[in-house]
Amino acid sequence: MSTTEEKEQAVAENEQAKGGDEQAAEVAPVKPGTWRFLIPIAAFALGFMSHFSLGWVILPPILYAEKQQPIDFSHKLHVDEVGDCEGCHYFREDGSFSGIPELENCAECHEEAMGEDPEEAKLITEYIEPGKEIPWLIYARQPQCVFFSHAAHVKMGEMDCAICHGPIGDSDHVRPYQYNRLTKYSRDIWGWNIAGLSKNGWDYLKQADNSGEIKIEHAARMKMDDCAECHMEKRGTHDACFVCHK
Amino acid sequence: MKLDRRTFIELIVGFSAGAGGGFMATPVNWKLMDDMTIWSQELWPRYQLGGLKGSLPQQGKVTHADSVCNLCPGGCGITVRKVGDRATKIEGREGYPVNDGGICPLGAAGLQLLYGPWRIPSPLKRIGKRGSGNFEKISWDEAINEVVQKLGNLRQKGQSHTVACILGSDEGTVPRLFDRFLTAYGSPNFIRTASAEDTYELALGLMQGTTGSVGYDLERANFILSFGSGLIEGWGSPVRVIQAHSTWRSGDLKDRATVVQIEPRLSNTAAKADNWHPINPGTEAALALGLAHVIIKESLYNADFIGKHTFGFEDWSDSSGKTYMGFKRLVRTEYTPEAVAKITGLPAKKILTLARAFAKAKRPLAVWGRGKGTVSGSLYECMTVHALNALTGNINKPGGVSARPQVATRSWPEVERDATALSGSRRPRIDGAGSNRYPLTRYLPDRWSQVMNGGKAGAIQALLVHGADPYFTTLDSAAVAKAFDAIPFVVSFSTCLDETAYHADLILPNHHYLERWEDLPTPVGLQKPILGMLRPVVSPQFDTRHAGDVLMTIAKSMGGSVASAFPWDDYETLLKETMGDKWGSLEAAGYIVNEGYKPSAWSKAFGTPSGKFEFYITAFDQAGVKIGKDVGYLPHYEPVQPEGNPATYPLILIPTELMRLADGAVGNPPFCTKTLEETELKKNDLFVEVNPKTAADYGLSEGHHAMLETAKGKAKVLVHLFEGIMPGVIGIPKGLGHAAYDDYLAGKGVNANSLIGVVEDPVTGLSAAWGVRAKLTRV
Amino acid sequence: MKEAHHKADEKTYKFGMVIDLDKCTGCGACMVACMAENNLPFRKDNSDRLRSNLWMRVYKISNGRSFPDLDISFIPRPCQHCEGHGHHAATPCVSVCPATATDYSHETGIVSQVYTRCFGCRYCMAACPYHVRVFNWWDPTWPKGMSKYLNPDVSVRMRGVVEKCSFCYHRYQRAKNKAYAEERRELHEDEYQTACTQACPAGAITFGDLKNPEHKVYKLKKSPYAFRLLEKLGTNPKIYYVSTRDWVRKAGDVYLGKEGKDVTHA
Amino acid sequence: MDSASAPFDSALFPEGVKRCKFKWFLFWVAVLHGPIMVGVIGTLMCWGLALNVTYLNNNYPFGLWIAADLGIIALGGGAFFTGFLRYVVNIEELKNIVNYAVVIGVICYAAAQGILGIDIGQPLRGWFIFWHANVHSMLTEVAFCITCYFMVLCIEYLPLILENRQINKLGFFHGLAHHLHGAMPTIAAVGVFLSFFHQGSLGGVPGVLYGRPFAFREGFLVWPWTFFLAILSAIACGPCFTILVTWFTEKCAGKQLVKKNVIDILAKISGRLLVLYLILKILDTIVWVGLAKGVGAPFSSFYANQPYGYWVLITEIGILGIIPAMLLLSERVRRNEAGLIIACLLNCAGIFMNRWIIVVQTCAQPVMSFDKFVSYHPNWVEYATTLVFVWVGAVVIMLSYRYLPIFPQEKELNPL
Repeated sequence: MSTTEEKEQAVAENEQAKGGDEQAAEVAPVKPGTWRFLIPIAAFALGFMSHFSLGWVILPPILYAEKQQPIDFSHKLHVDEVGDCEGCHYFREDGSFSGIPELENCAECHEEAMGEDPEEAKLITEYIEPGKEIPWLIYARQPQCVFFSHAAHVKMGEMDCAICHGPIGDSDHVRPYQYNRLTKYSRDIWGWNIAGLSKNGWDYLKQADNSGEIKIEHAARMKMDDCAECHMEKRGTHDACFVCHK
Repeated sequence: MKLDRRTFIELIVGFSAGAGGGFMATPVNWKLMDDMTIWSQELWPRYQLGGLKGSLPQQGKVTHADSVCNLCPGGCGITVRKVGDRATKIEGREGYPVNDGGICPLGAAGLQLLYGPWRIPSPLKRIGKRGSGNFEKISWDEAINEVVQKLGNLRQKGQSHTVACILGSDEGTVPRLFDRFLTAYGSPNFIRTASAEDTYELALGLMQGTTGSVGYDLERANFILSFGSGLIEGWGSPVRVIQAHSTWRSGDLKDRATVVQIEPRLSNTAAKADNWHPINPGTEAALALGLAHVIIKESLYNADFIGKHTFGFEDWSDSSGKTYMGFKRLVRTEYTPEAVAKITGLPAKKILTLARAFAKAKRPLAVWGRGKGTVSGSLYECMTVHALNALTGNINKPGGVSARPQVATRSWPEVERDATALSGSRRPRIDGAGSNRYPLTRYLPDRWSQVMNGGKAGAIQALLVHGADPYFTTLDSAAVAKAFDAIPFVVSFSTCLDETAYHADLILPNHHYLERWEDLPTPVGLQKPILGMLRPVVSPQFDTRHAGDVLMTIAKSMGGSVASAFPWDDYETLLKETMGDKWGSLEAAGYIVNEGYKPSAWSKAFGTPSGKFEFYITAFDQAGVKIGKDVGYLPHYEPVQPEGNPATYPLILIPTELMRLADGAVGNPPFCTKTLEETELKKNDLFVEVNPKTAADYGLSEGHHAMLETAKGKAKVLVHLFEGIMPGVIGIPKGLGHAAYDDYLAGKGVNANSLIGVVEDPVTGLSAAWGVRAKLTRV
Repeated sequence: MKEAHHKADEKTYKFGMVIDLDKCTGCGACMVACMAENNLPFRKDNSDRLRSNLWMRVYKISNGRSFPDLDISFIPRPCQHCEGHGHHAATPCVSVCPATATDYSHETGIVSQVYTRCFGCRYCMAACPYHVRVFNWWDPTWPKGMSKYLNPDVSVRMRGVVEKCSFCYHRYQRAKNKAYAEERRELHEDEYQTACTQACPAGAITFGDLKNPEHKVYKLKKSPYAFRLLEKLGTNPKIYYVSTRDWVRKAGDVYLGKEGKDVTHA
Repeated sequence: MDSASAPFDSALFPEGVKRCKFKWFLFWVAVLHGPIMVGVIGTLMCWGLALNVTYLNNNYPFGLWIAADLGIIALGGGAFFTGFLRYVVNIEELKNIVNYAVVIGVICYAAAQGILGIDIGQPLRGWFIFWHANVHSMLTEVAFCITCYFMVLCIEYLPLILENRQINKLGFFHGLAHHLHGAMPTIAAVGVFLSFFHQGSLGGVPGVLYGRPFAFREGFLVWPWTFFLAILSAIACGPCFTILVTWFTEKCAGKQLVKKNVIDILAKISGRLLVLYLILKILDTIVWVGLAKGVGAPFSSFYANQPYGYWVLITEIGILGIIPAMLLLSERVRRNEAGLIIACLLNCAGIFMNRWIIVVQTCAQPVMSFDKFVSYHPNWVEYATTLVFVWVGAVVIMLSYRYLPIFPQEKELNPL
């Protein structure tokens, strides 16, 4: 018998002795048994497993909601047609980056239908004809406190677009846009790994597209730490706040 | 197994520990913490920003559009920074001939007026009692029909002359359209709101025989003597004058210009001046003459100019042999420094020093126009100051003063008037301008309401107001309100719900100044002719229409000769036609400036009967002005008595004008109100400035509430003790006391105009009031 | 606190201002331009300066004399972007921020403020003797439609955080963006100017690199009439003022209470 | 214990002591909930409507809350210092009051953190102080040490809870309590270390503000002199606060709970430390006058604006410093209940005044010559939210006193 058990027994006996005590009646004598120690362990295990799976499996999908892009756009097709990325994603004269093209760009070619694709028909009837901008959902949109210079990264840093955006130019379809229900930001910012882990900073998400084919589509994370990590690596400094913040 | 207490506790503790441990071993907890933080960052933008699409100010393509600002008569060039289709910032336009990159607080806050909740979203028709602010939205067709019908009826009844227009300007295509409309319709009652221009134009006309507004070559002057002009507080074209001020303050100390301010209060201008001479309010003319006395006595005047190009300086006799007193004799006898010292309160010694410094300066310049120049002022006072410029030969010279013409544009075809129009136009004006009593004056903006209240209540049956807020800016607010009440039909073309619009029957909202085309003639006080072009920087935000188009539609709907007076398709066509060959450069550059413009040489400059600069105004007799006494033909000091009995109202109240507080036709935007000092506005109460000595007499201390009372009204104010104001004088800021607009402006302070009445200038009929008698009691 | 925030080969600047108080007319255009540029909120009643949100504040100061000897001057006061030196090696506010929400950039000499990092303890406000830091006592709101003019280059702040003048840092970012797009690293003097500098109708504010002899500020700050606010405290601010009036220069120093009765807030 | 008249919860009482009827207990708890609710409303207003509901402003970023925080932490200093004396210096008698000192400490530290939770503008991000810590900030040091020390206090409080008659019957808890008791000297030593740092850091909070000549002090290494003064002042007044609360508890309970000699030890130590503190404080003041003059701020300027006249200095050092020090040094006064309590009261008021001065008066002093002096006084929201911890503290004390064996001498002093 261990010391603890001795004490437990002593307590139990003590309680029994005070039979007059109103509460003592509720306390049943406890007999030591070999299985006894399993009770807390089992309870612990149950608690652990249930919440462990809650955190890893159940909550993550609940945290995110999904939306479809307004038009199923094929980057691959357009890259083939246009020849390069700069036709649509270009630097403006003031050094700012155009980002997602405005309707104007699309209308340059799609004023009239070029093919039979229903998605193209949608573009023309729903957006180009009424002159309404396409409400694209931006996977890489950063919070408003962030300043990001494409010029600094692409022109000066000579970084490839795919490092952040993944080989999106090879995609045939747009993937669904997932966003955090609480923050409303794209899932791409936190990364698709719920733990926010990323291999070497830039692991790519593998996801099945509509054709069922497994494709590498997108870079994983775009949080501040990721920026800082790369800046440290490339520039040897985390930089001052007012480099990436505004 | 029985669930005893121990087991129970073990289960609970075990499970909880497991649950805690298990959950801690998942990323969700720190993920949630992070998400919650981002949520706290975005909590505000998402839920409070409302108007913006999405949660953030949207990024987009940045463009810049040049235009011109017309929020005040300054006419600065502006550059609007746009992101996508949103205007996000107004900046001064670099290289613009008026302001070269600088901007004033009002101009910089212009977008608050564009996107503000005070915009009028569509034509509105009054449904409640006038002044209750109850309007209903109506369509443009209904609105225009309403005007056409009302005006048509009046015209049919032969009452076309009872229609009046009040505008902020009489130059440029839109004011001219209104004028043309009245001409074709049959009314003489085109009224321009008050400004110092009214008087200066007359003074120039009389003394120099010129038309056109005054132009000051401030930049090149090196001794600036200001008679109460708030040079750096919104006087003239504000940015331009401030830039001139900086020129005076540049370079080596010894080479810098000298600025002397004459004013009973230490205004910002006075504070920045090299010398500030507080004098008894209203005695500026006496001081000017005192200075003239010294200059003449010590022969410091420009003998060449005086000798060859002036008339009435020396005594003279007419063909009949009658001798008339010249300016020289008047000044020598009446305005000795000692006499002037007595009137002004400025020691004779200082008058002497000042006069010598002024006359001996290389390029001295005396400027006139109190505060921002928003009141007309006394004609003789203006003439005395202008006479100082003449004494130093400072007319049409670099660093001097001149009568400046406008950039010429194509004239419009003559209006062919029908009988109604002809008879209507010939009727006397409601305000009495141009009548036998005031033959010289073109508009009497402070007088029409007095006339109506004085027994001619039906004189105006319909009033159209554009680019002005007479309900707010006219002196003696109670009289104006009463007159308004008597007008059955008031139409406002305002973009914002200003006081006049608020009291109108119908509002036909014009495009905001950043949404429309309009030409803007030379800004006030500029020495060279400039023509600026307002252009649409953003598309109209509301269901508004260009006032020019609306007016033409009204005219066309009326048919007959009224319609045929407007042969243009729309305003834009008219504008292009009017600009003629200048349109190309106007469209490209946004402005035209006559850089090479030089005022005429002295020999050719004066269109007076004598062909010279006249100290003795011969034009008075020609125009049929009844002058009465001989001295009346000369610039002299004629005290303008402030209204009120000195026994009841022992103090003198003067309005003060602040750069950060718009007091004209445009309400102060929130950004500007935010810049007001703590000693100017506190919650909804404004401060009046009182000298501590005066305050002590009335038992008042800093921050006390007091009742300010004049013959015109009373108001509860806060007291700010200010050593910079003369004892016995109280200063009240102009521009507060709006009831219209919205919560960002309405209900703050009192309107200074409600406390100050009109004192008619005997010659011009314009208001010469510079203040009013008042009393201050602690409450 | 001197962290190597910049790489050795990167061009560094020391941005600062020289404000000519002889030219400043107190018109307030700088304040409004600043508000418009930096998305400053406003309220229906802004008359309480103690809670009003101004990054640039023009102080109206007087020499405290009686009529008619009173004199007034204006002192526009943006963030002084103190560098600190010697004994006080760090910016007063930067060293005290517990969450590193504000830092001193050695690339630009600008003291930053990151609103999403700040949690509103206000220690930095207590540390700043110039009162340049303001707290968001309210949720900022814009009347309907008014938020259209908001500048996307400056983040809109939330309640409960401290903010202050950033020398329009986003304009530096913009300028650099343009330079990068043109594949150059150095900026010209006129490429990066603050909103107040640009707006000032009097041209009283000059902005530039204090250590670059080519820049206007370099020469202006050497004027015999130049001074800095609270020079003696050792904050090493980057705003220089020029005034030919003695009492104004004197007012720039620590000169407190009764001893300083000559100078008051007018 | 007479089971007929004993309160129905008497089984939970410590052994051998008498407690009031449960309904009276409940009544007082309910009464205290009145002001607690007012405080809760104030708190919700701060969180819901933002801090404009207070009288704080840009000139006074710190007000009552921070001053109270510093004061409360100093008063709570009694906990670590009594622990230090009991477990490290080994003054055996103090075991009779150290439990209560811990309870008071827990309340004070919880209060301080609670107030900070209201004071900061973005409470949801309060954890940034740990996650994104700036090691140069005194506040970071404060946050870390206070949090750690609060945990230590909780660990010290835990065995008291476990010693509840019923809980103690459970072997595991009994054993845990036992082992915790055994480890107490170590825990106390850790607590002392942490406390020295955060007490000092709180003093350093204003001391490092070199932009504020009124607050700035030179110092030793990275710590300004106020760092050390704050430690000293905290240990000089903390025990007095413990004495005060004990005395008040005794008055409420209607019986003596701690022997006089125990109290006397604390009072004597407090008095001596207060003398030491005052000597250093006066030296500091003299040095400070020169320091401020060096940057152009004459001494007189700091006391030129009412309500911060010279009286502040005289009251802080004289009336609330030298007088209680003298009183506490005198054995005759210490033996006299009224004398002792007055001395303790003055001492505690002194610490509050000192903290108000270093926090609020620092903000009040204009530094730029053209800065306008403005006065500040807290509004009801600030008072209510600050005082809520007094009421919650009272409830915690009532609960602890009723159910936990806080006072080892109670049974001996009040035999049934």
